[in-house]
Amino acid sequence: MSLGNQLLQYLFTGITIGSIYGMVALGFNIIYNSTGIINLAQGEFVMLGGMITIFLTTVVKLPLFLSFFLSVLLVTLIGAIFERLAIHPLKSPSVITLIIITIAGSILFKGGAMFLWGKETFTLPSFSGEKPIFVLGAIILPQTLWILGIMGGVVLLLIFFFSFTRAGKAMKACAVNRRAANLVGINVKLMVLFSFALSAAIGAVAGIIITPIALMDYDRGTMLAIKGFCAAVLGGLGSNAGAVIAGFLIGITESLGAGFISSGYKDAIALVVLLAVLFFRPGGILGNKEHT
Amino acid sequence: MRKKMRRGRIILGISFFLLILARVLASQILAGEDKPLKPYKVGAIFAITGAASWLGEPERNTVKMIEEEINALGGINGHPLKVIVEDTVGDETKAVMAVKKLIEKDKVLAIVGPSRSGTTLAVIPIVERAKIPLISCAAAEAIVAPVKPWVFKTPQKDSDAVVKIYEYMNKHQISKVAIITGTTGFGSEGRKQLKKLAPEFGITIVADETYGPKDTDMTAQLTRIKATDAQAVINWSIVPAQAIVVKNMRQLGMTIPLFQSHGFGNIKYAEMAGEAAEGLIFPAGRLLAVDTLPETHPQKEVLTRYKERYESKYGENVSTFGGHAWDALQLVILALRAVGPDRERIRVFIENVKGFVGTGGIFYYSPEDHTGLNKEAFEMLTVKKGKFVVLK
Amino acid sequence: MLIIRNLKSFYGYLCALKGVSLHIKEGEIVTLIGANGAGKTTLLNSIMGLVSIREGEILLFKEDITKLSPPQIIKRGITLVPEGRELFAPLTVMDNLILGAYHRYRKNGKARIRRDLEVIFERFPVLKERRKQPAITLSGGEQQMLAIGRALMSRPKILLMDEPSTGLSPVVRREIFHIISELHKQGTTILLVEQNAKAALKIADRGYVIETGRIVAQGSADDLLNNQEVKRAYLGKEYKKVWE
Amino acid sequence: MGKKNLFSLLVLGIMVMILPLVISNPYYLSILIFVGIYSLITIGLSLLMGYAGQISLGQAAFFGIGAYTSGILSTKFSLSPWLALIIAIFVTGGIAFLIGTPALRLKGHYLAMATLAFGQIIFIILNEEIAYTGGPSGFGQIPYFKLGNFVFNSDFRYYYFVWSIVLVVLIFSLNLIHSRVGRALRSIHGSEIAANVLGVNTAKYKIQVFVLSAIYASIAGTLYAHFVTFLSPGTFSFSFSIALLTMVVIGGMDSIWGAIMGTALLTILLEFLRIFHDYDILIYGGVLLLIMIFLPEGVFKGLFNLIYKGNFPKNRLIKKSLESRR
Amino acid sequence: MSPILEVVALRKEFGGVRALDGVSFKVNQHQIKAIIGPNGAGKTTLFNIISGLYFPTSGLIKFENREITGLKPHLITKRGICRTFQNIQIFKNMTVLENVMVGRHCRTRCEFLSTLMKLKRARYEEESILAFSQKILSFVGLKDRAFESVSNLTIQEQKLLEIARALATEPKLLLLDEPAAGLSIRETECIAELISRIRERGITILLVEHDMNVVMEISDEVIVLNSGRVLAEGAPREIQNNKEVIAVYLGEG
Repeated sequence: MSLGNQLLQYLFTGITIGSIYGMVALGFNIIYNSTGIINLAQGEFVMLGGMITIFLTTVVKLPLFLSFFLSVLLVTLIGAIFERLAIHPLKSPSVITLIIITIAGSILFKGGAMFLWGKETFTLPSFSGEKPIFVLGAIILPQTLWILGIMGGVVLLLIFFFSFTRAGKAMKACAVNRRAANLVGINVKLMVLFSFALSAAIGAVAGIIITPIALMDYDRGTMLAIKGFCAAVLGGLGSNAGAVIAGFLIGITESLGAGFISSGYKDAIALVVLLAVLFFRPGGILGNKEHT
Repeated sequence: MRKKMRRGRIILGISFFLLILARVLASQILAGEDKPLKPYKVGAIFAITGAASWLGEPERNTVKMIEEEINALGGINGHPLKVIVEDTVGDETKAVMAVKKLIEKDKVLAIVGPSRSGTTLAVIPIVERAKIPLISCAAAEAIVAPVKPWVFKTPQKDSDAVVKIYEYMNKHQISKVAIITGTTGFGSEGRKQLKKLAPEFGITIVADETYGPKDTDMTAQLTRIKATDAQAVINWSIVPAQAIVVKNMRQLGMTIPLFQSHGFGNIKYAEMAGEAAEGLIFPAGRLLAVDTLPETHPQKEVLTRYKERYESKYGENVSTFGGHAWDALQLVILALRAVGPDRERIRVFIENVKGFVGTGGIFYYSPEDHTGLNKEAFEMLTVKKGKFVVLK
Repeated sequence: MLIIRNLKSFYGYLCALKGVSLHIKEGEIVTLIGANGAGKTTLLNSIMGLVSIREGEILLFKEDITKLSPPQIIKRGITLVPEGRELFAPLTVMDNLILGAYHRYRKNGKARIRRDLEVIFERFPVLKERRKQPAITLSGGEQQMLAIGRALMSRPKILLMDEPSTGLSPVVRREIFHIISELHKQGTTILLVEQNAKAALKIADRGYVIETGRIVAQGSADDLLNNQEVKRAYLGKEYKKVWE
Repeated sequence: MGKKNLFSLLVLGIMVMILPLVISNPYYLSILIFVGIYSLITIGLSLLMGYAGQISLGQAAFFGIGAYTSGILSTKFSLSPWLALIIAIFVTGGIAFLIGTPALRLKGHYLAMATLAFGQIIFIILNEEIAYTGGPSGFGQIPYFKLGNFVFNSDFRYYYFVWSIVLVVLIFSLNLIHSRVGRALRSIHGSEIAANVLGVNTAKYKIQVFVLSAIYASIAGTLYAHFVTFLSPGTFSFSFSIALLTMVVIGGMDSIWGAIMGTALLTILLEFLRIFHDYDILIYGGVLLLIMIFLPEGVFKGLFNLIYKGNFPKNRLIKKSLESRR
Repeated sequence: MSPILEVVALRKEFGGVRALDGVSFKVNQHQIKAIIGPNGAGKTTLFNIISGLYFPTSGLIKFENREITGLKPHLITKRGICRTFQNIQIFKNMTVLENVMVGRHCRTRCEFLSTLMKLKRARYEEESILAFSQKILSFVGLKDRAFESVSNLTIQEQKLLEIARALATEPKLLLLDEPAAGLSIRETECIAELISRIRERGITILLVEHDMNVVMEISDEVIVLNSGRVLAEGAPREIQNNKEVIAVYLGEG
């Protein structure tokens, strides 16, 4: 295998991993924008998406297509319920309180998932076969294409939602200026609910599409949340474009790090990059400084 | 020569069995319809929840099953068996607390477990000080090397698994291998043994990669291996993520043979890896391929019994890990039957067990060897049509 | 149409209303003047439901709206042009205006809103010119126009304005006041809060003077213009010298 | 320090003295030892979060650095644990200074992320540097603390050893709070800008308290290492950082006493939950969630307020007593 | 009289928006100087730059003939400048007395180690801080509220506390940002009286205020700022009669 081929392979691998991080980061952003909350239970939405789909396809024996939508719907509902029960009753909570609450939520989700489906690791069949596609001597899995495609779709949908629909604009308005949003008659609390539902849905989608390549178990959320959080911060909290770009960046750094430096330290390399960016450009790559 | 040994073992095993049978019967008769005697308390600590829960779950299930069965049969010499199970969450601190609880609060006679090597090493100083027999279900050699008086283990030795693989490689003229290991206790212990024993077998390790237990893609590491002239890959890990390695390797179009460790001993892993798992080779206890084992094999009966009972009770496949717990608890029960509730005598009894037929192999303990198994406990298995079969 | 009785409310710890009563009749333009920190903004925020009210009541067309949330109050026809304009800065002018009509979509449909949009653009041609620009790129005066436009998009029965002339140059300021009186002429009921007392009283029908959370004077605009109490409360003892 | 604090100290001191005589079971004692060890970390965290208003999601890393440094030095280089303790303090303090200097310029979620990332990096290093740390399987045979011929090898002895250190640290920390430096820290929490214009070098104090909290964690780490005598990276993971954070928050962030009580509550609760086996994770998550929703100021202060809310026309008095208790 | 503070051609831009556009003025020793101007004229920005919270885009600030431009806020305080805030910034997590004691920070020295172990030095210093702070509290008239939580204070008391806290730093120049905002007439008079008393102690005062009453009554000189420029400067009486000022500040109608 030539160096060029290897490099290309690392790049593809990085993009595959990165797109997962990017999706998780998008979920973080949506909630952050409308509430200023970092929802550390975001990883659990991803896990739930994967686990519910597995449950629907293998136990209930629904077709994949149907279970996909059904589980996204269910997770969306869970996200909304979580907001109603845990976030809604709070009055002017501090950042630390919010961090702990979402962590408590994630422990609960994790516990529930463990309870319902046990501790084993599951997988889903790839959406369209497992036969790799060769590009210039490197391989891409069909599932990677699915991930990229669906992520692209989600990003496009988000762009459409936020710039062309009334609800999307209202949500964006909440993000920009909550007071003013209140003043034009937008029900900010309802928008918070929507944002939780929406980011749960995105998390669920991410969880479903990565399961065929990354497997899924009840305990997988935390690590995904950390990586997604990394991407969100690196991209500048609140910036969706930043989240996707930072996701790819982390993914590619990891895969190049694993390829050329040390597979044991690959996560550390990504984290060091993150620290460097935080220290020298505190708002993230695309964020602005005011956020800090 | 080998045949002779086997025959010897069979005889030993059978005689042992008869001995137990006799004792059971005797105790039954002796116990009669008297009031129930004080229960024998045995502690069990497994990683029932947490990241290593796939180990602890079958182990817990197994000991609970044995407890039920024994008590249904009237207990040990008339004493009911009480197994007190504690969860370590795979965490050292929790394991220490759990062991202390078992020793100081529950006053158990012996402890089975923990599931993980790390937690076992953490609790060794405590059991050594408290003088409680501990039969670990974790694999690392450091647990019994150097030998500690009170500590035993039931899983086969890592080094034996490595030897099995290397012998196979020697036979098939493979001399350059790439190793890829998980960054858990099991993985890093395996890595140590792989590197240590390679020169003895004239094998060079041309690539040495690792991956985390929660990694989602190992293509990068495998790409690096692909760029070398390795003739085979050894994947040494116990976490589910090893199934991804199997898949990724095939996806990358790598055709060189893949060897797995005995940590692959769960049919679910093979299912997760799907078609990619076909043809991979790994050393394992015979539990996994019990169906393809000849009827004459001394372990056949024990294995079939355990497998059938477990699978009918819990509706899931047996794994070797549950088997380790089976062996450990059966050893304790054996000792209790023989010597009664005395910790020191239990220890001495286990230390001198010879020819105990367990799921992991036939155990021969001695004051110098607290593992009780050698490489013969392993069989080389392969995956055929999604099933584990003995490699011919 | 709007009656406020004995309103008491607390806003953080800085400003408080200590029992404010006032009323506004239909078609009127009423101004509320007072020094910085007298409680003007708190009063407006209390009407809008942004501040929790301890005591007293607010009646709109005899309906008690004291306990309603801001969106509900807006639905009933009160809109605020907030101090500092509070635009959705990165959103376009068009989006800002459309969001102004947020609560009317379900009731009135897109066509009505489009028509209203045309009306706004007619009144503020400059906004039509810049409808695709982000709000933040507008000049101060244009931003104020946008803020007023956005408020008008909700078709308010009463328009509350909080210091619309703040931070603007004299020329633009005059223009804004002109717009306000134009709006009034077309029949909009307005409650105007201003620091710029003279200018506010000039276009108002009636006025209230508020000082440290209490109404200290009220009357017709002309009366207030000549009222010593106003001058004292608002601009200090030496005010007279400056005034003349 | 105030009478209330002196009184509380006295009560705690007597309780610490007497408890082992009442419950001599080594199992319960070892739970209390862990409460003591964790209290050291949470006291530091409470200084950092409750008093100076900075967050750290990487405190387990300092705990780990302390544990590993002294563990490795005393095992592989046969240093006396006492010397190892001192060296570990300096190593941890140095690392905290290096990471804190740039990190504490960040605020809120960004600071949280930076400390989290730091913690993960340390975790990875502990896993990877097998030659020293033993990698994921860890290493054991760490010697006990010794004082002449007196070896701290029983739970009973170690209990007194740990808790006397906790009491000393507690007294130090109470001294600190009610001093010029303590006020400076609290002023940063109250309003960083105002603190700054009142002449408080906020950057310096943030770093100092960060280093101090790291040193407390390091001492705790050393105590852990020479008690359990075995170390592996799993103990020092992200989830432990979170557990520490939770202890502090549950006890009530803005009080050192709260930190100790939260630590005791959570450590004992988790042990108690053993009975529930598989359900414990659900109960734990649920309890945490409920506490944060209904008693965000911490269990003790929150319950206090809940009970007296409304019943006391002048709850000023209570506020005052709470105020002076800090 | 020599100027204690000298501001030369100060400019500050925020992303292209000019908040201050070449502001120059001097403050003489023992003076009370007031800065007035409509909202958004740049008064608070000016304060923020003098107290070191913002960096100026260009320009120079001299205090007692030494340049202090760009110094860190806590060093500026140490030199002898302290300020209050328009939107009260008291430390809500402390008692009244403790708030003032924070003010003593820059005049005391004990650091981590000595306070941790409560050395003799620290104890001695703590006593001196306590004594000084109580003196200041009685100076502003908050003595009997010393041990209360600040959330029990009225707005006026909170403002007094902020001034007391600033006084505890022993400033030579005190910057007051709208000390009378939100106060009643009686309370305002009380504050004005306090400001005069502070001046009597030899402290120079620079004041931003909307209440003309206060401004005209107590200040020696007035600067009018408008859109980041000095519009006029002079004695109160001159300013009151300045046509431009009347137009800009009170509304040209």
